[in-house]
Amino acid sequence: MLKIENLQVHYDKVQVIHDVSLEVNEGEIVTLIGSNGAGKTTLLRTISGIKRASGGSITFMGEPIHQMTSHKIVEMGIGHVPEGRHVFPDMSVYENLQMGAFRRKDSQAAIKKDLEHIFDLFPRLKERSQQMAGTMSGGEQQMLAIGRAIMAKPKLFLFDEPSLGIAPIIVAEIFKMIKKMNEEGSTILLVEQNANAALKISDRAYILETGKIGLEGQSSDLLNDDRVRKIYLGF
Amino acid sequence: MLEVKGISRFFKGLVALDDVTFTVKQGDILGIIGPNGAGKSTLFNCITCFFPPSKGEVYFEGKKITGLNPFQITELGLTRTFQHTQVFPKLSVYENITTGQYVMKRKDPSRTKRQLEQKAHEIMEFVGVSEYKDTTAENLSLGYQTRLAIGIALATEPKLFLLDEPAAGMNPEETKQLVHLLREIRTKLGVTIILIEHDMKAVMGLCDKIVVLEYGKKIAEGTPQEIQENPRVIEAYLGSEALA
Amino acid sequence: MGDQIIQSILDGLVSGSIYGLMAIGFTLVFGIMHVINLAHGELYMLGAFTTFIMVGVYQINFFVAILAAMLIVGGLGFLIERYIFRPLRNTAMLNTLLASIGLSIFISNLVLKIAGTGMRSIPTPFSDKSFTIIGATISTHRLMVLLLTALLVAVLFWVIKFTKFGRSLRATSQDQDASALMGVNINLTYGLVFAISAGMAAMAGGLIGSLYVVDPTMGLGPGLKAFIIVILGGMGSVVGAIVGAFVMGYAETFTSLFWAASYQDLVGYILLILVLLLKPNGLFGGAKR
Amino acid sequence: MNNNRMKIGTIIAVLVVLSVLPFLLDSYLIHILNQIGIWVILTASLNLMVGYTGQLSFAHVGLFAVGAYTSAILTTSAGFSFWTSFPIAAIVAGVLGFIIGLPVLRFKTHFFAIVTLGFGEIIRLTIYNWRDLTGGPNGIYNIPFPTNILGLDFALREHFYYLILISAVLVVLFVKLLIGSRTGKAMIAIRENENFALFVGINTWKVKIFAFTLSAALAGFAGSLYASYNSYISPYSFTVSESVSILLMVIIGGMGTIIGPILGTTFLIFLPELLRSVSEWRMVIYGGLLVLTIMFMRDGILGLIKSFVRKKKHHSEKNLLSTGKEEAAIAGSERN
Repeated sequence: MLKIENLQVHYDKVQVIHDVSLEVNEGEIVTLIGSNGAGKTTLLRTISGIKRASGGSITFMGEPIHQMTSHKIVEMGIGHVPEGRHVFPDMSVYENLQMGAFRRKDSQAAIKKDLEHIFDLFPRLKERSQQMAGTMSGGEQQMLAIGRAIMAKPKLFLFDEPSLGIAPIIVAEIFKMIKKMNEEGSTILLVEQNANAALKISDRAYILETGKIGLEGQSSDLLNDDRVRKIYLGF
Repeated sequence: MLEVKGISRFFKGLVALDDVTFTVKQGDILGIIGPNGAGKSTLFNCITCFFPPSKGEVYFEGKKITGLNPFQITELGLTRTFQHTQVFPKLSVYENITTGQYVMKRKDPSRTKRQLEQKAHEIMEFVGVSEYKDTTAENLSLGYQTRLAIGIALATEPKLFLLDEPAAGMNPEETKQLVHLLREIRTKLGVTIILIEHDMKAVMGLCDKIVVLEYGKKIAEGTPQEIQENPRVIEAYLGSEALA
Repeated sequence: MGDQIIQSILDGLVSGSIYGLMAIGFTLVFGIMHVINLAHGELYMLGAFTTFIMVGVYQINFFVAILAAMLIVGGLGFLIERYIFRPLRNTAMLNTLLASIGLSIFISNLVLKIAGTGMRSIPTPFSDKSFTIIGATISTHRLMVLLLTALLVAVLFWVIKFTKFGRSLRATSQDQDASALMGVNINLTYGLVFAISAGMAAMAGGLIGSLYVVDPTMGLGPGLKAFIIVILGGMGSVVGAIVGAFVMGYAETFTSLFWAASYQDLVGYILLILVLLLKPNGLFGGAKR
Repeated sequence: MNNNRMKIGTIIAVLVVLSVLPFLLDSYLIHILNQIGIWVILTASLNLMVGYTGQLSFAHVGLFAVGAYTSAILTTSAGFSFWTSFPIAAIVAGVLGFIIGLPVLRFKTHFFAIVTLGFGEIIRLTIYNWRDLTGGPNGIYNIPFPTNILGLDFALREHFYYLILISAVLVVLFVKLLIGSRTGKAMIAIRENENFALFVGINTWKVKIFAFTLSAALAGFAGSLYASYNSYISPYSFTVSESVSILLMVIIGGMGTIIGPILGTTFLIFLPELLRSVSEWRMVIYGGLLVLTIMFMRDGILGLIKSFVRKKKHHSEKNLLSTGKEEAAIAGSERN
């Protein structure tokens, strides 16, 4: 479904992604783990077209997308839940969710129906539908960010560090949510620093080490692999 | 040489640093590590008086420095580099180093111009940028810019030197050379070093002591050996399995 | 004196609403694209000239002419964004500031060269009838200006608050990256915002040109004032811009009432400096950004 | 060494040529040169702020006006001679610069720009409104020429020329020496990287206020010359348009260099004179040039020349250093 080949990305003089190749097949949860500054977020931003690649290719559903603008990529069916949530702080929960459906061309009624669906998934969002998103807790914002991405009905979800800065209990809830979305047919590329949690819910994993793929394999195998710790901690 | 006593820092109700205390011995290399958003840079900014802590105090060689201005602590012998290598971009490498010597007139007025020039050349030699002496700093590669930034800081002749992620964006070979350079700064110049760094191999190989932060709190402190065996640290990095 | 005060309150209302029209456009551009457009006053002047040419020379209906001026100047704004500000995006903010100053000098002097300094006035279809409200008079003309401004601001608020496009504007001003991830076409949005801002300035120009005179240097003062008002109200805040506009309008009106008309222009700058010293984020600027 | 000697030789040659010009050129050209000389002082002072300290000031035309008015009022109403009012004008402008600088230098980038613009306008509007002192919109007439010294009669353009030439040379030399000094280095460090400047021990606040005060005094000095040379001043000579003009002179020549503003000033004053047909379009051209300079030529004329020379000279050196763009290009070409 998503195929990245020999990707190179630079910020000014600094190359942050070196020759990365990876693949996500339909129906999978693939996780990309790695320590701070390994280039995980950059990789996702490049897939979404916010950042331009300086080399290599990204293909989605058989079409090259690395030259496309981000709004085209959204239309192609990639939904990105960014690191740090990035909800629209001065808009209500309801409006944030409406923004999620920005590119959809179907009827208001259909969108309305999906909104109700999000509220079923996250009852807490329903309670707060008129509250400004910026005033909510980190965990609630994370749910909103996920709900907002679902509103676009993407074929592939990109999750960027959904556990970052969120209370452990909520993190567990969010991971359960991601798993459930996958079971209901969504394809997911999950970027995480919390390696153990991410490996537990994913099918396959890539480990990014300073901009290169250091290790890849079945998540269940990697979970007990000492090399993962080596890459993270250097010992 | 440096005592950090109960430093806290709040931003609009958020706690970026929560009661962090540690000390640094003369001649040590101390590493500060921790996951994203743990408050490492905030800690640096509080120590170097870039902004004041909301609570707590910092003592340098027994003297309280909290509340001073950065240019004053430079005179006392404490300086730093910034994340993403900051130099003076439009100046030549040599001019960058001599700008670093600005404080020398106040620190040691007896030094002649000749001696300072001599010293600037020694520093360029030491950090390995001599051959690019006349090159504009912005045209250097990232690795050399970092070396230059270190050179500028050394030109202030610090006793304590704080580095914020010097190896960011470097390839393994450059990182190795950087580690070597930092070791030399300690052994040959006798400068005490505190660094924030993500590259664990570099940190573990280089530091005498490590402080680990998570969510603004100090969760561990000890030798690299102790840190590697600390389950709390491993959990902070790899996450607990219990969550999923 | 009492009558004079009431008269001044009415006058301040008219000038405040025109300033508001200018300042909202200015603050939209800043809030969404982080561009300080000091050529905003020149777009206002161009709006006045376009209206003047259509009404005075081609005898087109006044309202149609204003609408056409908004479209023409709006289109020009779109092009300016595309060919001057877009290439400068992601460079230092001072670059866009300087470019806009250059543009302002360029446009005003170009018009000055072509049209000369003669004072022109836009003929309007309004009768000379005036209304008297508790001792103060307001002409039909001024009343129309007031109503038209209120109408436009109301429409704009409605668009921003309730339409999908308005939602995308607010989203882009709050978080550009996240908006891109929702599929908002950032380049197009920027162009449209600039066009709207230019169109509003053009309408303000057409209305003021019909009240007073049209001349090539008329934009300089209001352009700078729009900036000052936006700083007063808090950069990027639409409500702040409206409040700032009335603060400015009344400060000026009362200065000329109690002191002298020639000191009127000083007031804005003194207000600016006071506000910046006492409340650097402006009256309505939160701690955001 | 050889290079240095050539430089000094060129400067001496230029100075010799400049000092014999009154014998060679007609009175009108001398008048233009005189204007250039006065503006060179003003742009040198602005360059100190914009080019070297990196703070975009729009207050300089206002401070220039303060110098001009101080000198004009002292010589007309108070009966001072030019030679006493000349330094007083610089001091008054400097003190005012210091007072304005205290609040203003807290601001950065665009806020600094707009607040200085505000102060510049306040100065102009005060002059415009304070009729008793400044004559309001009518300005001040019959400002006396400097009294004769050394056998020079300053009523003659050709003689005034030497006063302006010497002043301009001294001011430029002063700026050059300042920039070479420790304080000058601190100013440049602030422009390059204000945060890091703090950590090499620079009291950035003190240096900035010093630079602003000094640069204000130089602007006042230029104003004093301007008033005396033109013998008439009015608020219309000190508008925002003038602020933009001097800024353009600094930027188009190449800010942060000694020669740049001199080149820029000469170029922009000569341009409309050389092409008579365009002289009426002066401000249109200035405005357009400012936009084009910002978009395509941020280092000014000097930067253009330098990059041209560098391309020819340092062909081999460039390969040693990898810049970001090249790395990106390499990374890209490996794939395609």
